[in-house]
Amino acid sequence: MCIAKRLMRRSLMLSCVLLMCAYQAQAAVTVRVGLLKELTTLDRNYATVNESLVLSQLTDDGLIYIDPRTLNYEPLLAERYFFKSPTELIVTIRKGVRFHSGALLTADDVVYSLKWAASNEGRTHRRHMLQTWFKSAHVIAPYQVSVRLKYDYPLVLRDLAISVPIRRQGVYQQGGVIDRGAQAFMLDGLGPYRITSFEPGNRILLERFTDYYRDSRKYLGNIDRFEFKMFSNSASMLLAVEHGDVDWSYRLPLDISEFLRALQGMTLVNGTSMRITFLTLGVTGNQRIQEPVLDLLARQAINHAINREVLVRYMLGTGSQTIDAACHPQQLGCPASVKHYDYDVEKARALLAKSSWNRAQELNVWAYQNRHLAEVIVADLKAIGLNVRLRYVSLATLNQARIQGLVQAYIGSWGSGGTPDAAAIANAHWFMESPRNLLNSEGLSARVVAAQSHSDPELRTRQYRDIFSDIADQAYWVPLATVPARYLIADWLSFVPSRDGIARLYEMTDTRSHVND
Amino acid sequence: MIKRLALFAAQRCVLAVLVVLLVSFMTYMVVDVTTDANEAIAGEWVVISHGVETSALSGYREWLFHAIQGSFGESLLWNRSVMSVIEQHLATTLWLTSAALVGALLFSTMLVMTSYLLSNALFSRVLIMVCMVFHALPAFTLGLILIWIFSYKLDWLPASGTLDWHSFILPVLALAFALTPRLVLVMDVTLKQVLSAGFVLQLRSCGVHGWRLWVDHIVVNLLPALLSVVSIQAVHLLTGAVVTESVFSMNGLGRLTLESVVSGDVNMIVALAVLFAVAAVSVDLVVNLLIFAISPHAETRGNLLP
Amino acid sequence: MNIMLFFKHPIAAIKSVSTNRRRLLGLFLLGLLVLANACIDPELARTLHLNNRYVPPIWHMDGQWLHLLGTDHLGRDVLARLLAGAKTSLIVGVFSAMLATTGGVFFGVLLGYLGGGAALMGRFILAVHLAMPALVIMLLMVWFFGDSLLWVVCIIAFIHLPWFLSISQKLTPELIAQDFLSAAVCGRLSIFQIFIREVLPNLLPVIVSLFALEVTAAILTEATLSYLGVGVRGEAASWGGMIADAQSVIIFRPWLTILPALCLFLLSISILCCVRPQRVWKASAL
Amino acid sequence: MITIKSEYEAPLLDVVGLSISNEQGVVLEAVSFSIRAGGSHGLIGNSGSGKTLCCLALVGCLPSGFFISAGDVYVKGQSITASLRSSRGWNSHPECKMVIQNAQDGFNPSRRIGATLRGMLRHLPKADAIRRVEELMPLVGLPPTPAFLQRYPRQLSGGQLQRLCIALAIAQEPALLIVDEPTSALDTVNQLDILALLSSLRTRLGMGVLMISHDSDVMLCHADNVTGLLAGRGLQSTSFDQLQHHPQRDYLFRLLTPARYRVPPLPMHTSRCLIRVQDLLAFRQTGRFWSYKDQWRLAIHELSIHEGEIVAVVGRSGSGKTSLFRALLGLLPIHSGTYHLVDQPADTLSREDRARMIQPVFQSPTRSLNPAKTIQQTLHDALDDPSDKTALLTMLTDVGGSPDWLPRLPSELSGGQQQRVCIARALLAKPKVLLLDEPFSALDASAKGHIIMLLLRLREAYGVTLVLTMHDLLLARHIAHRVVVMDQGSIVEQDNTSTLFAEPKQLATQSILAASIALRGKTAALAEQYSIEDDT
Repeated sequence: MCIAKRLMRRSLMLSCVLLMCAYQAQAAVTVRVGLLKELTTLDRNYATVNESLVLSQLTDDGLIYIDPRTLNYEPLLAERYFFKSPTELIVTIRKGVRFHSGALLTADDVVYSLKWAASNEGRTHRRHMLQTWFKSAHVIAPYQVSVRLKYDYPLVLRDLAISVPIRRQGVYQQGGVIDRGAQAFMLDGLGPYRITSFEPGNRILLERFTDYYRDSRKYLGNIDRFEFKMFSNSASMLLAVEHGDVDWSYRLPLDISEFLRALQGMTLVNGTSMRITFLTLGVTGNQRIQEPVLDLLARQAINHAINREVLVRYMLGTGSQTIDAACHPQQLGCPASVKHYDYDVEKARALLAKSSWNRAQELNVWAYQNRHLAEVIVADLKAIGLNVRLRYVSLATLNQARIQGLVQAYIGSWGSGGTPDAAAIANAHWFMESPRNLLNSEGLSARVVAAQSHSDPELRTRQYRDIFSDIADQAYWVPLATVPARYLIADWLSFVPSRDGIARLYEMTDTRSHVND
Repeated sequence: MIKRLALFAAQRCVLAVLVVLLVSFMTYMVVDVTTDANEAIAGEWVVISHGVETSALSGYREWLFHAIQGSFGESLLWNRSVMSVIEQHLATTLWLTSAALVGALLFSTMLVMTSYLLSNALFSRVLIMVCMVFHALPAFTLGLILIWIFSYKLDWLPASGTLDWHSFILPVLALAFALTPRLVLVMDVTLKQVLSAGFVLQLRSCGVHGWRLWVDHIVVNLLPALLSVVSIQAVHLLTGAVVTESVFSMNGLGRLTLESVVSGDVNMIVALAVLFAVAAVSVDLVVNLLIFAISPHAETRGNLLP
Repeated sequence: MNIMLFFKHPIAAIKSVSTNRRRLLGLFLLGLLVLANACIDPELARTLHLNNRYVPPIWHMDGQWLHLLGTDHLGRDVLARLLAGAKTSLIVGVFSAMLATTGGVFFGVLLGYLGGGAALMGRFILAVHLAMPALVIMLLMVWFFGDSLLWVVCIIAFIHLPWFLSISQKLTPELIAQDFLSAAVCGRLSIFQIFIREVLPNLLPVIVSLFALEVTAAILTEATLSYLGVGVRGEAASWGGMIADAQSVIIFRPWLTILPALCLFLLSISILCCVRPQRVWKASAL
Repeated sequence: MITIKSEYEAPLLDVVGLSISNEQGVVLEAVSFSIRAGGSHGLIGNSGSGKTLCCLALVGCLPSGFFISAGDVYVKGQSITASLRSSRGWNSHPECKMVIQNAQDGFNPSRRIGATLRGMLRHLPKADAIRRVEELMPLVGLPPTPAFLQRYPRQLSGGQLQRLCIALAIAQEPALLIVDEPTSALDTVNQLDILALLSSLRTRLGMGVLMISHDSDVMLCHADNVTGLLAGRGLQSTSFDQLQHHPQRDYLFRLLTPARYRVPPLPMHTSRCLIRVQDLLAFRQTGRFWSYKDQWRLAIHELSIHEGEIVAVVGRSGSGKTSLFRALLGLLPIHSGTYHLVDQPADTLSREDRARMIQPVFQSPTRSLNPAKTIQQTLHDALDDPSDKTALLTMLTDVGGSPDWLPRLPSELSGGQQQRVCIARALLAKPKVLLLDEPFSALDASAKGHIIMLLLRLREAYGVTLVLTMHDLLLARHIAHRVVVMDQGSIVEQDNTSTLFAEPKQLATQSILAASIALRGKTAALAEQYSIEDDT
């Protein structure tokens, strides 16, 4: 008898072990993400490209969480937060949260991360913006931090959510020597996924962080591993997609997406984002060569010359809509009705004739991405008789040209980092200090600063309304359309796109049946 | 003999250093004029920091001071020392270029020898015509066509990445094809010249022939011209790698150069330019020493350095 | 065909040109190109029809007769753009080759004639040119100073000039050592006349054959430049630009990449046919 | 059984009716001759008559496209025609070896001469090979020291290279040695040494020697009997003493005997002194860019040339003749000393005046005509006043050319015709002094005669002073009024012809004279014997 019992027990043990590894084998779901941009560092402090934002959603947790559907601010690492006064924020840190390296999160880590992100020696990429509002931060209780601001800055929660990844104390200053690249290759974050390997220019492997704190606001799907693959040109990525090596990809040009729809096993999902494309018209002219300036009539003529419907239908695709104000409709303070310029070539030609812009003068239109869109716009401008030349260059060269005042007009696009607030676009483009400011008008800059120096929503909306309507009346900008976020997803994956265009990959779930039961 | 060789090598080293200095100076000037260093990388919400406007010349002097001590400054894009980034990407490019060079050499030697052994005029004329035409076919067209045939239609080879050695086959083929025409042309001319030389007829009339004649006499005279063309091709190879790596999206030095030029990462561009210059000059130095050792009187000095 | 003969007896020279079959083929192709360019109006290459994009060429089932070779990503007719691209490539190739040839030969002969220190200087210039990262310099300069046709031609000429410099510098001392130059020096001709009458006719055959190789190399460089996103792009279509645009859809529309590559191939063949291959073969080894 | 000891021992090499042809047709036909062991034979014919093709055929190294179409070749009685026809470009027959035409580039430039020589003795063990090479060197009169064997071919002189090629050929002890134009590029003293070497090979090693040359003097000294080649047809071979009874006698005579020339009388009145040179020092800058070593090329104490004179400058190769030639023309920078050209200091002259006073004719006619220009253009450029068209035609006919040469390129003319065009070009500038650098070295006997007569006639017609450099003293005795002997860059002796030949004072003159007499003496004797006047 006992032999039989022993046999029974041993066979039971064996079966459950088998079940376990079976489960293990099946459960290990890997999602391969295809990126067109080469990520040079894992550290969110030193990367601005959108792809690094997507990666940091997986690996880093901020103090605040932005709900992808409602875009409201909710506590994440912070258990509770409240504004003791307009310029002081008290945050209580959640207990028992572990770093990927196993260390426990403390208030000192939060203070260190805030100080480092805003410090000059850190040279992080968002230090200028943080320095405008961050005064100081210090620990006031074992798990409580007080953050003091220079003035009642309305977007403090957004910055804490996106721009300040939390690092262990002193991680950048090993033994007194400042090493900004400490976290570049092996990241010690707090997010739901841990980095296992990083081959620059090739791929990044991520794995689910087992003891991620339970009561996190982030709704987690059932993906175990992520493999980020980086491609230098779209041809090689498409080959990989067609070959079945990529399950999720985004920011694909429109014409390729239509082809991809024909591929079996892949679906094309459209989502909104905060990005808009526009044509900025410089009024300062080129100080060095004293070229003539586009006057009001010429700018209005250009507004009438561009056929926005065609751009939306063919170049930007479904989910894109034409806009009149120089901001994204979802952003707080973006006025619904501003001066509308309809597409009318005859009116544009008449206006141009009346304006002081002489025909022979060559207008350099600069662009640094989406060459096809730029070519269509230039074609439209040529149609009304403007002598236009397209200068398609790299961003670095465009910046240099802008600083030297050579840029009269450039085609750009702005995603505001997913901020649902008009301040992000206004501050970057019309604030006197900003390198992107082609208008150099003191009045406008003062009104922009005033609009973002307090957090009363009604007043800010009124202020932004007359800023944007003023820009529309003076036709400083030619706002074109919103840019939808376009995702290419394998059929067995379910992914709901967020409203602000930042992809939350951790929400993805594998819908293949055998895994769920 | 050794003393003359040493003198020759010393003279060439001095010139090599001079060349590298001049190249680094020119690159620094061009880069400083055309790309804005500090703001380029910062990207979206940056407010301009009015640092003191340093003149290009003082910038170069300061850069040189650091470079001599071996630190090429910090890359803005990678936030790490330039050298460590280069080391990471070095292996791929070394593998790609050396394999392509060896492949091109073997392939062109084989072609030239078959045209010599077949010794029929039509084959050699067709070979010359084909080489002259392929001399102008750009490497990236070749690369794209290879991708379309081998990795899309036939699905034999991966089209990108450097995960395993399979993905090296197509890029090496593309680069080798870009080099072969020039090598074949030069080898063919040199071979015909050496074979029509007087001493070959003399030796043949005295009964020396076949393998013995080639090994002892003909190869020794072929090498100087061949080596000097290889030194020039090696330089073209480095620039060719930029195009091939961007077509096959391999993370080598070429793609790193392109990325840093696009993103305006000043320190990285200048460091890479200096690295390419040092590589080109050292390849030529080695080639010249070899030529000098083989036949001290050879007029076909490596025409890179005087 | 003796170049000097051409100046002296043009009719005889033309007759000798036309008898050579291979050269006829080359001139025929180039003539075809120029003719086609003349009869297709340049506007066709620039008008955008965003509604019918990526129309496949005629041999596909849903090809359109209006667009023989189909349309590209912005709906522009591919055949018109290939011809416009041919014009651009030829202009860039020929002019930059001419610039590089004249500059290189002039300085090369000067340095070769001066001998000694000047030769050393010439070789040093060549060393710096070969060690310089030509691609990086080209990219940065074209971006910043604008990609007008003239500027691209100058930059490509600048990159290819040292090759000619080194060749003519290697040839000149050999020519000077010949006795007929010493005889000419003892004659009554001035130094400049000697250069024109004695040195140049001997250099010309080599230079002409190198010129053909150089035109194809210049077209190649311009294609590489526009492939990397610089160079002559936009409305003045160039083949490198077309290949770069079509690269992203190579899987679905392979002909958009293969057609320009084929044109590059045919253009270099037609240019090389106009020159005697034996001389090009001998000159290429210099 | 009676065994007849055959008196008649099979000849070393017996060629019967050999003929060579290529695609176009027969290039050389019906050549037959035979050489006994230890004997020597000559093949003579003017340039381009297929001499080289014939000997290449004998060793099986015919250039591609040529093949043996008829005839047989027997070596020691066995026929080797089959192996010659099937040879793939290299000599498979150990018995006969060959030395190619210009021995200067007969050695692998990138290899030491010892190594190349040892390369020929692969079948011997290494020690024996080295010993064999050391034995070989004294045979050809070269030092057998290891230091010499370590040298590269470019570090040797023309004569030494010629000897080395001979050593290379006899390394495997062949029975027959074929030598192609051994003496054409050497001066008289070296030529004599080579001929002595060949005869020593015949006597000491019992080797048969087949010599090919266009130079009749060398042939007379060397060969027992000779075979003529007339425009691709082999004549019947004969020995020198039965030359009388040979069917094509006069053609052979014209090949073998130089014409006799009458020296025009020296103008009595002491004419004007055209060129006066006093203690002239000239050098050629050599050495690398940084090590500036100058080499003395020329140290002339005193030289003066008068109008209407014919001056012969004689000296061994490397004795500075050509440097003097270039110094007088102004091509060689003059360090110090005075040089007056028609009573004016040469360096102050402008190029036009200098052109009207002195004009050169260089040594090799092919190199001194611009290959890319037609004769018409070359002559037109040399015209004194470009307007005068008729002068060009008259000059061309004067030098024996024809107007239909004008549209042709230099490459389409023969050596002699090119020489005439060079002379015409020089004279078109109406110079007072005509400098000729070794005008006769490249020509065969008959062409040499024509050019000499032409020069003398032109001197009469245009009243121009001739200065000729040559290395054959006997010829100088015939045509020159004054002879200048040079050695090691300076003038050793200068005197008018009769006194100099009466009692040559300097050692250098004596050695050159002795060599010339030894070499040329036989031909002169033959000429007297048959007293053939040259009719031009």
